[in-house]
Amino acid sequence: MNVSFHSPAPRTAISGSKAHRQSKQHGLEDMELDGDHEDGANGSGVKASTLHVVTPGEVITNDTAFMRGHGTYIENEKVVSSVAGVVDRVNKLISVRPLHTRYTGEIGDVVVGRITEVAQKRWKVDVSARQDAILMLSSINLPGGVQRRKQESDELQMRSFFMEGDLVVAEVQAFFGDGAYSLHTRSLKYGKLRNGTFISVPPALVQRCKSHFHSLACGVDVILGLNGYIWVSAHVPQNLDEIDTELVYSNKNKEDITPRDRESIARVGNCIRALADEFIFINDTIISFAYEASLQYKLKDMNKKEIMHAIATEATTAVDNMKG
Amino acid sequence: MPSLISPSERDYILKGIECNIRADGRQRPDYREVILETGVISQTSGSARVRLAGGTDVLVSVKADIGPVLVDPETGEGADKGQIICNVECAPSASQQFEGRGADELNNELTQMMTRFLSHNTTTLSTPSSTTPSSTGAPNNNGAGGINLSKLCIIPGEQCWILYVDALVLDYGGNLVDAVFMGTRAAIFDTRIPKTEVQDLGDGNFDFEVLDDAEDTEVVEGREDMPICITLNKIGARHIVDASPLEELCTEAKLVVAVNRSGELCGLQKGQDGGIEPSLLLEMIQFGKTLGQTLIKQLDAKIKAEAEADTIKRQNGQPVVKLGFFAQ
Amino acid sequence: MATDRKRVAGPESSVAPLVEYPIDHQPWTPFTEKRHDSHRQPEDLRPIYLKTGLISEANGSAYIELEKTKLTCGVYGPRPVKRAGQGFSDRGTLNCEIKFATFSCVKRRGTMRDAQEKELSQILSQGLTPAVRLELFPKSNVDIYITVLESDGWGSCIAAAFTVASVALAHAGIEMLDLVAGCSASYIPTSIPSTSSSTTSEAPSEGATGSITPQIFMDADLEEEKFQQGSIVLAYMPSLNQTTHVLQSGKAEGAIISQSVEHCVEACNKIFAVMNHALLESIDQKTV
Amino acid sequence: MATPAFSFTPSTFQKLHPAEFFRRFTTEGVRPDGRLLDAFRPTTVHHGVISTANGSAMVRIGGTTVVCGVKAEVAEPKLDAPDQGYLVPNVELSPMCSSKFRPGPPSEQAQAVSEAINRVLKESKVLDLKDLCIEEGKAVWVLYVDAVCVAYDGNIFDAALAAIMAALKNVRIRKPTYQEGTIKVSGGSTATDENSFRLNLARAPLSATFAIFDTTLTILADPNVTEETISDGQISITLDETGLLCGVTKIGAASCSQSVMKDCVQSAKKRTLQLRGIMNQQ
Amino acid sequence: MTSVANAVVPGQRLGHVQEYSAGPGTYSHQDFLYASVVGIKKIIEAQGELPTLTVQRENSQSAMPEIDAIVTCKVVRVNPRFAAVNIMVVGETPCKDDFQGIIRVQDVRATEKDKVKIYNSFRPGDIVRAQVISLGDARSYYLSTASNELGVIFGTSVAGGSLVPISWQEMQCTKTKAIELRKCAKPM
Repeated sequence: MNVSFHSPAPRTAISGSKAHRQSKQHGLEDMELDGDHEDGANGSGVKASTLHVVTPGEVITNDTAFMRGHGTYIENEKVVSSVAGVVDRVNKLISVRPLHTRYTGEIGDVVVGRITEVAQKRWKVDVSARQDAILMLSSINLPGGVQRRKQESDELQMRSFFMEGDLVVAEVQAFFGDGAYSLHTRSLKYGKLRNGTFISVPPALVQRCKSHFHSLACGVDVILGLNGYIWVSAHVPQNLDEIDTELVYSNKNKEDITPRDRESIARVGNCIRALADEFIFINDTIISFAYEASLQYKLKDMNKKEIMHAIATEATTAVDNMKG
Repeated sequence: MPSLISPSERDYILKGIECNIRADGRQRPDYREVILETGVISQTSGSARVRLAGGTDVLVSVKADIGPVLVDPETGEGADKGQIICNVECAPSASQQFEGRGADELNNELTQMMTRFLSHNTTTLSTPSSTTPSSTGAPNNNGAGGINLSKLCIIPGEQCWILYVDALVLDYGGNLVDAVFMGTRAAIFDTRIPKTEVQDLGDGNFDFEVLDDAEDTEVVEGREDMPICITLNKIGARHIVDASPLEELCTEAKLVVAVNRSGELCGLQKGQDGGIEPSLLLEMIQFGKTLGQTLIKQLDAKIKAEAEADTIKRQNGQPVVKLGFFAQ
Repeated sequence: MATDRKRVAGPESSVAPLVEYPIDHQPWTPFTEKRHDSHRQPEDLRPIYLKTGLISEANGSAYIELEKTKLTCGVYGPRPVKRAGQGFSDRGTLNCEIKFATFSCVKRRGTMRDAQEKELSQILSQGLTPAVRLELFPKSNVDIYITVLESDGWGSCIAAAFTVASVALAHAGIEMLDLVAGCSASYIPTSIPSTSSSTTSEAPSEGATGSITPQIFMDADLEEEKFQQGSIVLAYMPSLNQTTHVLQSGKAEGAIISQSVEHCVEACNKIFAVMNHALLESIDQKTV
Repeated sequence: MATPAFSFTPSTFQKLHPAEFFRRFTTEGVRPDGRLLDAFRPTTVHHGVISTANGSAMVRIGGTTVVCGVKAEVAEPKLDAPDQGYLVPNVELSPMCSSKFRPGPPSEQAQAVSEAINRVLKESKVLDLKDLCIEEGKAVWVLYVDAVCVAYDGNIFDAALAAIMAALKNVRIRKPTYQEGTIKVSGGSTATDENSFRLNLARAPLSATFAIFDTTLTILADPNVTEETISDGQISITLDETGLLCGVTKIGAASCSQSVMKDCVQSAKKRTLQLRGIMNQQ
Repeated sequence: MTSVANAVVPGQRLGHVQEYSAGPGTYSHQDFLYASVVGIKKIIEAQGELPTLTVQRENSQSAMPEIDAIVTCKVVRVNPRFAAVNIMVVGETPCKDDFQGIIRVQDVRATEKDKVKIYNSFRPGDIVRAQVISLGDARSYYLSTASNELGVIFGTSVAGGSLVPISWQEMQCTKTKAIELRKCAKPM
């Protein structure tokens, strides 16, 4: 048995980690609002190298030269925040990135989702967005033939493809009129998820990258859904030419997941949790570093707060060093 | 609290438990880290907040109030006893499933379980008449709940202390029962009841006064003998403790084992919709008992350490600052 | 209930009168006589009378009687799920509701379902679900309704509820893996402790139960339960050798519990024979 | 009526065309269950079946079973009737006894039956409520008379009323003592005429129920549940032991001519007499 | 009296999986076959295969629609996309509680599906024989009448008379001789 009791502790920030907390488009160092206009912002001057955190109703700037973006509104010619979050600026456009928010998608995003409902010719998928996304029967690859026509019998056996509870990786294809996302799995890299475990992190921590499918050196595959849903699984060699289309919808895990694989998967999973706990952006590089850092600890100790903190710290330092 | 799980996730969890590597790297008998703080709500007689790393967050408060004793008309039982009234409530914000009336069944299950395990009255379940008649001098002094209810009586037949134990589930991350009972134990340990002074007015009439002195308080007697609960989740042929929400979805049957520090079993309850072979059941009971005793020791050590730290601070004139809800 | 406008209303509140016992009144105690009904041995159950098919409108029904304890059960279904908003399910659901008749206990019970009845209903469905092949009833409901007409002993009442419900399920022709038999046992000390045990001991080894090992009374009645330190209810599938529910309250040593689990399992096998007989009898009635 | 080319089993036909199925029987003068139109179903009465109740009885009319238990409790009397106790009859039609009833508050039918029985008991002055007085203005007995329908197969009114009357007859209450606001009763030894009292019932109303079919002008005694569902209405005639009318209750939209009514009363006289005989056996 | 020797109850062990295969009313668990209903045990011998063990139920379970089952139902509502029905009889067993089903416009008949109009196929009150094709959604089973012997078997005309089929898509009122459109079942 393994149990430990702790007192709550105040949150400690990871030193030197600011590079990882930035939005990817631009560093917050660029954040320079003209000094003349800072008076309005409750006297707290915006310093170049600090995060500018605002609360709803707080005036960001009263310079009329700025344009309002997401998370802001204009009142008395001042740009005011409408959410609690961090100020972002692109040229003259000011927006506020909320600290906690549901996933807001863009076309082309890779997401991981869970089927919540099977409806007429469509599935509803939980993607941590404001409403369930839709996966149309016509947006999946049907088994037996690469681009077979949808048949009536398919409509009657939709559960043999995806059932309530199934996890899928898919791509955002379009938006519906009501703002719901339409997904598709018409690629062999998308489809049902197997051989692993599911982790959920705040969506904001997953950045848009060239690829969201990673095979780590430790023999673990990671799919980083942009909606904050992450799938960590045993490595399956993919040969896109020779995939049996029948197997795409199988529920069976592969037989040869070794205890070593499981340990690695658990370790990677815990690393992701440790990083998310510290609000650090998650990508394959930092996961690999965190994994390296975690190897000095026993797997079952990785649930401990201090060890998680240590792993996250070490991983960020490693990334900084690499960049530096 | 997810309500759905895919067949492959289920299979992965099941096989992982089989080879003693759970999805988050723990072994079968491993608990998550428990974060505990007592005295977090100043308006109560005692309180505690328990969190299991990764989700579950329970706030337990104990409020001592004065009320009339509850007497059974048939046996006359209860005239010299105080009462414990338990309530467990899952905040709707803890999970989407708890919205509206979604938590009603769970609230009721946990409330009834807590009442049954903590109450002195070993057969609260049955008609109120079935307590041990005190006149016969039957041997159970402190019942399974441990707490000495007779000490809570102020004037026999009239007034007594009623301890309202309220557990509020703020966040759901699996293994609610264990967290609720750990929190309850910590909150009862934190509880101080004012002393009372009873005056005999003659003619069988009594009056009493509650002493207003903050220093002149009593602890709840018998608190050491309160049970805590270990929930064992049977998944496949094995069982684990402190299940995560996804593991709970794979659970065929769970067994809640209530145990006190001397290793006596104070309650058992099966949950979920599966069965257990009798031999495995006995093994699980034994396992829960051993585990529970260890858990109580460590929990008590932690509660004691915190209480001592607070006392030292008070003696040194330092303010006792609780992190409360600003903590991580 | 003052607000209950759908029933004939009585006074706003009423209480049971206080009972005053004459001085020479000698209630039964476990120290004087073996059992409350003196012809039983501690391991004996009360005779069980079990009959199927009393409710013509139900798909299946059964009635059980253990001397004074009397329960009836009606099973409806599989029938379509009535509640809206419930999603598709490829398994059926088992819904169980138990109600104590107002006159079933020493103290009058309320007409509305109380918290205890709600919990019991949940316990019963947890204990019966493992026996029912719900995978054969997609998107349907099987409803089990139990009415307790008279309860003489809490544990035995829950145990009887398991037994009667599973017989009613089988009578309804619902596909099951096994029957579920329920059995209860109480831990009752049979001698008065020599020393007063009113002081709470600080040493954990000397628990409040002291050194007296209680005796296990199977299927205790209400009078006996008044003396119990604890009790256990076990629901068990005899053919598959699976416990489908266990509910213990009160304090006991591990050894007592393992012993009573064994006793209960043994008793459940006996009850199974009675259940078996009652169900086969229903075949005879039809074919005669 | 149904296209002859399609053949059905009797049970299927009954399900699809219940009224037509039934009509084919009644035109022959019998009912699907084999009874003649004016026949009542076999009836049994058992007294004192529940030991936790002050009085109890079980009545079975065909497939309908009702268990009635009476519990006596103590309450304050009403201000305008300081020397009168309470008699609170209720009929419980639980979801157990038929799929007609759903869990939750009492169904419309349960309310109607409870109210009708309450009216019969009250207005025929079955029990002098003054008999239930313990201490004037201070304490009176409340008799909770709960009739639980265990199995429902039509004609709940007759069964419930008979069960309630039998249970009331069976009631024994310990003699109370009043002392400084508390009521005490003696416990221990078995109830005898020394330490307890019985109810003094002035009348014993019993009823007979008939189903009315408007279109065919058929009257059926003691309808079962299928007959109830397809009938246009039902009429219940309540008579006391001397044959005096205590009440007539009609539900449903059926009309009932004078002669039909007369026939019903005649039939009810015979039936209640027979029922009384069954009740007094033992 | 039947030979009670062959009467079994759920959970009763019937035989070894190597000797028999599991038929209706039985299930296999580990190495054995068990009864899952109350009834009479029967062994059906088969050539070249293991004999099948079945238990013929004594207490028939309440009828439930299954895929491919023929059901008799009553139309309760129609709209251009489907006809909503209450399934009253499954096979030859009446249901105690009616199940809900729908006949979608594309499932009314096998050919010329795009010409089908629900209004010209079913009217509320019609008794229809249909086949279950899918468990459907949370609420309704999906039914089909796309076969000769499936469709309306009994209906009432606008005038209140009963309808007799005169062709596979027309029915005539016995009172007024008016012709109404229906998807008729071919009488068997």
